[in-house]
Amino acid sequence: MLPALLVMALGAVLLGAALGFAAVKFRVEGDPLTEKIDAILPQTQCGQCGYPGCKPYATAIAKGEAEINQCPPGGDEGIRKLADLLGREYKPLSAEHGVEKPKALAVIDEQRCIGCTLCIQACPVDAIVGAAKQMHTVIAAQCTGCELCVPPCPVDCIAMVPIAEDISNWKWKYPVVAIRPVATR
Amino acid sequence: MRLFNFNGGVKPEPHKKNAAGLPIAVLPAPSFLVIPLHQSIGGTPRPLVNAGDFVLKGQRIGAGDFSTAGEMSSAVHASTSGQVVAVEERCMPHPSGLSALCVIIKPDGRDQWIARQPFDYRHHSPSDTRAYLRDAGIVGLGGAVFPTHLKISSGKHSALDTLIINGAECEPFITCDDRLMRERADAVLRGIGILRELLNAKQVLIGIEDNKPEALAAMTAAVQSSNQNGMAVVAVPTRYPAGGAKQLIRVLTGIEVPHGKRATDYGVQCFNVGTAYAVYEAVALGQPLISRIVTVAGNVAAPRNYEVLIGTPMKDVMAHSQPLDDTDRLIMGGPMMGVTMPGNEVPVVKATNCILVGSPKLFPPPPPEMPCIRCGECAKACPANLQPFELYWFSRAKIFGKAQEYHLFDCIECGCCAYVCPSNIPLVDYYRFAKSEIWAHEREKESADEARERYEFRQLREAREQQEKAARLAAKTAASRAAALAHVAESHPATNANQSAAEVSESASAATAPDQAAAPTPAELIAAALARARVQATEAKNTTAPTAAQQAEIDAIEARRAEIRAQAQPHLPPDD
Amino acid sequence: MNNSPYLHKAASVQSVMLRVLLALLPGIAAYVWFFGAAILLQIALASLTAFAAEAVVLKLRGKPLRPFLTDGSALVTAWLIALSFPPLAPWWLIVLATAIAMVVAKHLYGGLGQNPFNPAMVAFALMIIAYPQHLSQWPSLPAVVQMDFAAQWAMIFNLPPTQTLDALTMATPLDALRTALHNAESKTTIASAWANYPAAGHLADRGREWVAAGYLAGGVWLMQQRIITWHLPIAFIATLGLAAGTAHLINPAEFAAPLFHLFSGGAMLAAFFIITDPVSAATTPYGKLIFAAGVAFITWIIRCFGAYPDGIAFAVLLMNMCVPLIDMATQPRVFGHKK
Amino acid sequence: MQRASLMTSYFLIILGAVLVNNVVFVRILGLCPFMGVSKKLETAIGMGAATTFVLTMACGTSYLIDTWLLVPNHLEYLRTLSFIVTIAAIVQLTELAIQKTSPVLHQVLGIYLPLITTNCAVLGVPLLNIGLKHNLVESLLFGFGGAVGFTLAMILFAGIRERLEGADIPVHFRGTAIAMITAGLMSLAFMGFAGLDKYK
Repeated sequence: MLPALLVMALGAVLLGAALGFAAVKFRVEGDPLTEKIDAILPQTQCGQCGYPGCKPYATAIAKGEAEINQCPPGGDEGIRKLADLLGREYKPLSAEHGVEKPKALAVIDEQRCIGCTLCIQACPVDAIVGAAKQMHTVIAAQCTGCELCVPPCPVDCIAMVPIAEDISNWKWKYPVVAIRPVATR
Repeated sequence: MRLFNFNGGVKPEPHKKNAAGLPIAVLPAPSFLVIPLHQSIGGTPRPLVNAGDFVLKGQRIGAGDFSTAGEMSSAVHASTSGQVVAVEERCMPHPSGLSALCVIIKPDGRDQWIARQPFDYRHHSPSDTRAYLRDAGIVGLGGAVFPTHLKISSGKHSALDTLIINGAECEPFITCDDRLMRERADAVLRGIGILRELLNAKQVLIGIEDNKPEALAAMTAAVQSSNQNGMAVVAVPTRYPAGGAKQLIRVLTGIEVPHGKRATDYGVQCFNVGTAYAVYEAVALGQPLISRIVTVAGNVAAPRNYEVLIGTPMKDVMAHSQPLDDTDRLIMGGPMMGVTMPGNEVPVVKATNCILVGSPKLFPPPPPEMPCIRCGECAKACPANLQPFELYWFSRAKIFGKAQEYHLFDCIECGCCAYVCPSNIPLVDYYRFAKSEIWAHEREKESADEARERYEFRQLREAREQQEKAARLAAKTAASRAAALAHVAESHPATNANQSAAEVSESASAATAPDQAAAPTPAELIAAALARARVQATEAKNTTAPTAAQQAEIDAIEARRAEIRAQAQPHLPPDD
Repeated sequence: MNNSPYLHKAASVQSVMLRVLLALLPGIAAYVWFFGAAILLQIALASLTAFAAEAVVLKLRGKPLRPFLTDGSALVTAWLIALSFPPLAPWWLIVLATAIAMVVAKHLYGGLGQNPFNPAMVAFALMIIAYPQHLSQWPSLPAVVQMDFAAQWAMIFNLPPTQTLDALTMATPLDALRTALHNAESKTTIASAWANYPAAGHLADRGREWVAAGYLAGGVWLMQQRIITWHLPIAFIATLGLAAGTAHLINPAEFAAPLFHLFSGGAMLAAFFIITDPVSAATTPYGKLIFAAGVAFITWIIRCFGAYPDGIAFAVLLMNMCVPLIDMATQPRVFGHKK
Repeated sequence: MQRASLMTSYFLIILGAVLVNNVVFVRILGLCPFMGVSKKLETAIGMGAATTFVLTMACGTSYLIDTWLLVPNHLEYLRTLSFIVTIAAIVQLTELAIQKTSPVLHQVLGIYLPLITTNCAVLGVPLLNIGLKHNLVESLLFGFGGAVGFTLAMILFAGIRERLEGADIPVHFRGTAIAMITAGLMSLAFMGFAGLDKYK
């Protein structure tokens, strides 16, 4: 019995020493993974994931604190990409964080706007211009469609308008597979 | 001369005889012209006219915002004189069937030109020449409508080895370049001469497929009579897509221009014969691009080439060729790369080289799509030497990253793969789908990157504002303390002159004393500052000749000051 | 409404498959000539099973029956299975093999065009491991010649008067040589073993060498028809010939001649019909050369050193596994790109 | 002549471990990482490399522990236990090193990296070594060969799986089901190598 204990103890000491040395030698600083996750997130900064922005959510995913299915704007595809990057199992978008919607832009009804600047303060990407008591306008090209400006507006003059299809953003459709049986009606 | 080869290619039935046999007919102006503002690659020009305006033939009606991003864009012009009826959205000759902004002109029948003046490019700087071509609306007329002024940008600093003029016209049914070369070879050649001078090209090769002997003969004769050195007409083997710019460059020079690279970087540049003709008209005659030659062929009784004003609705053009009864569609371009039009009201644009009238008999719907059996016929036919079945495999499954790894974007959508596919797979449709999805992703990525930047900037700004606010607060606290100190000094005035001021500051200090840390009001700050100034003045007076009593008093004051300072010290911010 | 191109060459999967079947006919004719009509029965059994299995799976998957049953791909698989099995094998063996090929190897992967493994070879490999005794019993030529079709029929369906197969069969030349060489006590050489072999022909097994010649003729016609490219068959034949030839030159006592290898077993069938299955083979020009050379070399290794009489099925499956990597590594240079 | 036959036997050990008795396809060991980390070629190669390192090291150290520590002290009954401890330590070392050098690979390998510890191939091959009475060199070669066989299996499998991602597989067979079937067919193909290492 004694030799067995001795052998195991010896092994434990030696291996422990080796591991301790390695832990010091290979210490990892920073987390390059967060960047990679952040690059996949849609940067709407909408906070629907429960974090105050895309970067904090990315950090939470990297730490393993957050699920990958909490980002409605990123949608199904975003989840798949995250699953791919992290080697995690794909799971459908979590309903409590919202639903995937077609991308929309905030549009301010300029007749009703009272110039309160509340939406300007709410916009995470500074896409609304205007000054106090002056009418505000959304810079369409910079609006991420996060909807954060909608609730603060005291006169409800901000509407989310889905982006219309025009020739510059028109997409070729998936070819219809003629091989499937035609559905009987 | 040694010709080079490109991989693959196909030899579909040419169907060119009938239309090529008749001379070009010039069509009169229709009852309405619909001129889209966006007719070239690049940004959309903004309209320069309003409804109700009268315009002359050749008058500029749309121009890009050239000061900024509009450099890519090209101008559009009124094709005839008349009244602008409306500037509104109209259905575009585009597979989407979507609308875009068009200028609708009701011709007045007078066909009155603007003042036309030849452009002496020899006495203008290259940038002026480019601006002239841009304003004349010259774009590539082979179908890609790439603005011509952007292709001559290398200009005079570096000489070009080879200027290639594309008269190959490899697509079935299309004969507009063939007729142009046969009938207007001299004008085309003068256009080529202008392009050659602008580009400073050492040699010019005019590539024409060998199934157009008349065009070859006409161009050869024109070249001989022009006495230009280093210019040759070359018959290239008839094989689709020999008329693709990259393929023609490869056939004539052996140079392969990769996707996304400029041909000039490889010492070559390629223009269509129609473009050369348009350059001639613009430079030598002062006429902007307002018409082009269009082949009407396919399911029509009398296929023919017409010179058509830009903006003429397609139905007016095809009516001259008498479409047959079973016509079911209109195709802009040829049968290999053309696009089905959303209707026959759409106008002829600068890209319209052919109006192909289709019928179920002429272009029968392909048999049902079968799965790909990886037979490799498509790879044998692909002129870009791609593996189309791999691109299909990944595009179909929406694995776009892999499709890009297999060089999806080197695909020129020539249609050879789908033409030979024994499984009748609409391969090109899958590539178009994958490409537009990838582009959409890239747009999203770009806007996401921009949003990230702006979000980070905002956070930085908020942090800075907070810091500044804290700093301001600290400064104010310090100021109020200074004021408090000042008033302590003043509470023991040295002279009577300070009495009233001291009283003022005393009352002020009474107000501030209970809460020293609180920010003082502006009025208090001003009062304190005044008091400080007075104290300084008195101190200055005192120091010149202080009496013993005064000195004692000053010492006492200094001592009390020191005491107060000592008391106040712990409360002061460290940077004070 | 479809999009461009609006023109299509008249070509179809069906015509490709039918021409492959046509090209098999010379070999089948030689087969019938030497070994009787039993093979036709096996081909019929395999074809029927293939159609039935395909129809059932298509039905289950909710796919249309007509285009897939008429495309001819099931027939090609069925014929290849029948031709690679012993002609007097019991009926259930061929039925089971064909059903497995169609259902497991083909349709579980999504059907036509999607299977990474050659279905016929999956069936063969599975059967030779599960029923080695049935797949190693090839009828000897002298015995078969004496049998009429009724006897062959009875044999396949195991009807009375039941004959024991052992009486009719003998080892194939590949087997005979291996057994002789592995028998450590008798100091046999290839030459002496071959001299004792009762059905020795000009190059290989009498009769079967002519079947192989028939396959060769059909294969050459396929190449002329541009159904298959030269890469696969030529690389296969060259590699097998080279490997066997080199070994034969070094040690003729233990290694058989290259022509013997090429005309024995399923070599010719493999060269023109099995490894040329485009779905499971490599597709790039260089990839095809590597693929075919790999199959040939592994075949030769297994024939000379392994435990199975013929290594073609295993070699094909092993190289099928490598196809994605081969294709990835041998992508041709894209227009305008540097390699 | 002595040397030549030694080389032959070494060659046959490696050949046997890589092909004939492939760890995954013939011995059916290490299926957890084989199924789990073979979705992408890149991670399969990473996993293969990590396992190769660990397995070779494990074979060497376990041989030394067995010959110098366990057998002299008649502690053979501690074999499995001590081997597992050793392997666990080697895996930890590898993990730390990978985390430092390739964080993405580390993240992608995820749980499978520490799971090399419980990869039965990593324990199985050292135990087989003892059973086959290999000496140190043979143990190392056998371990290396087994690991190369594992890596080979991983890479081939990943290649096929990447392609299968685009296939129109029946819904019920997508994912692990078809992967298992594929693994079975690959195993079938590897049976063709039977007998190669017995050839004299």
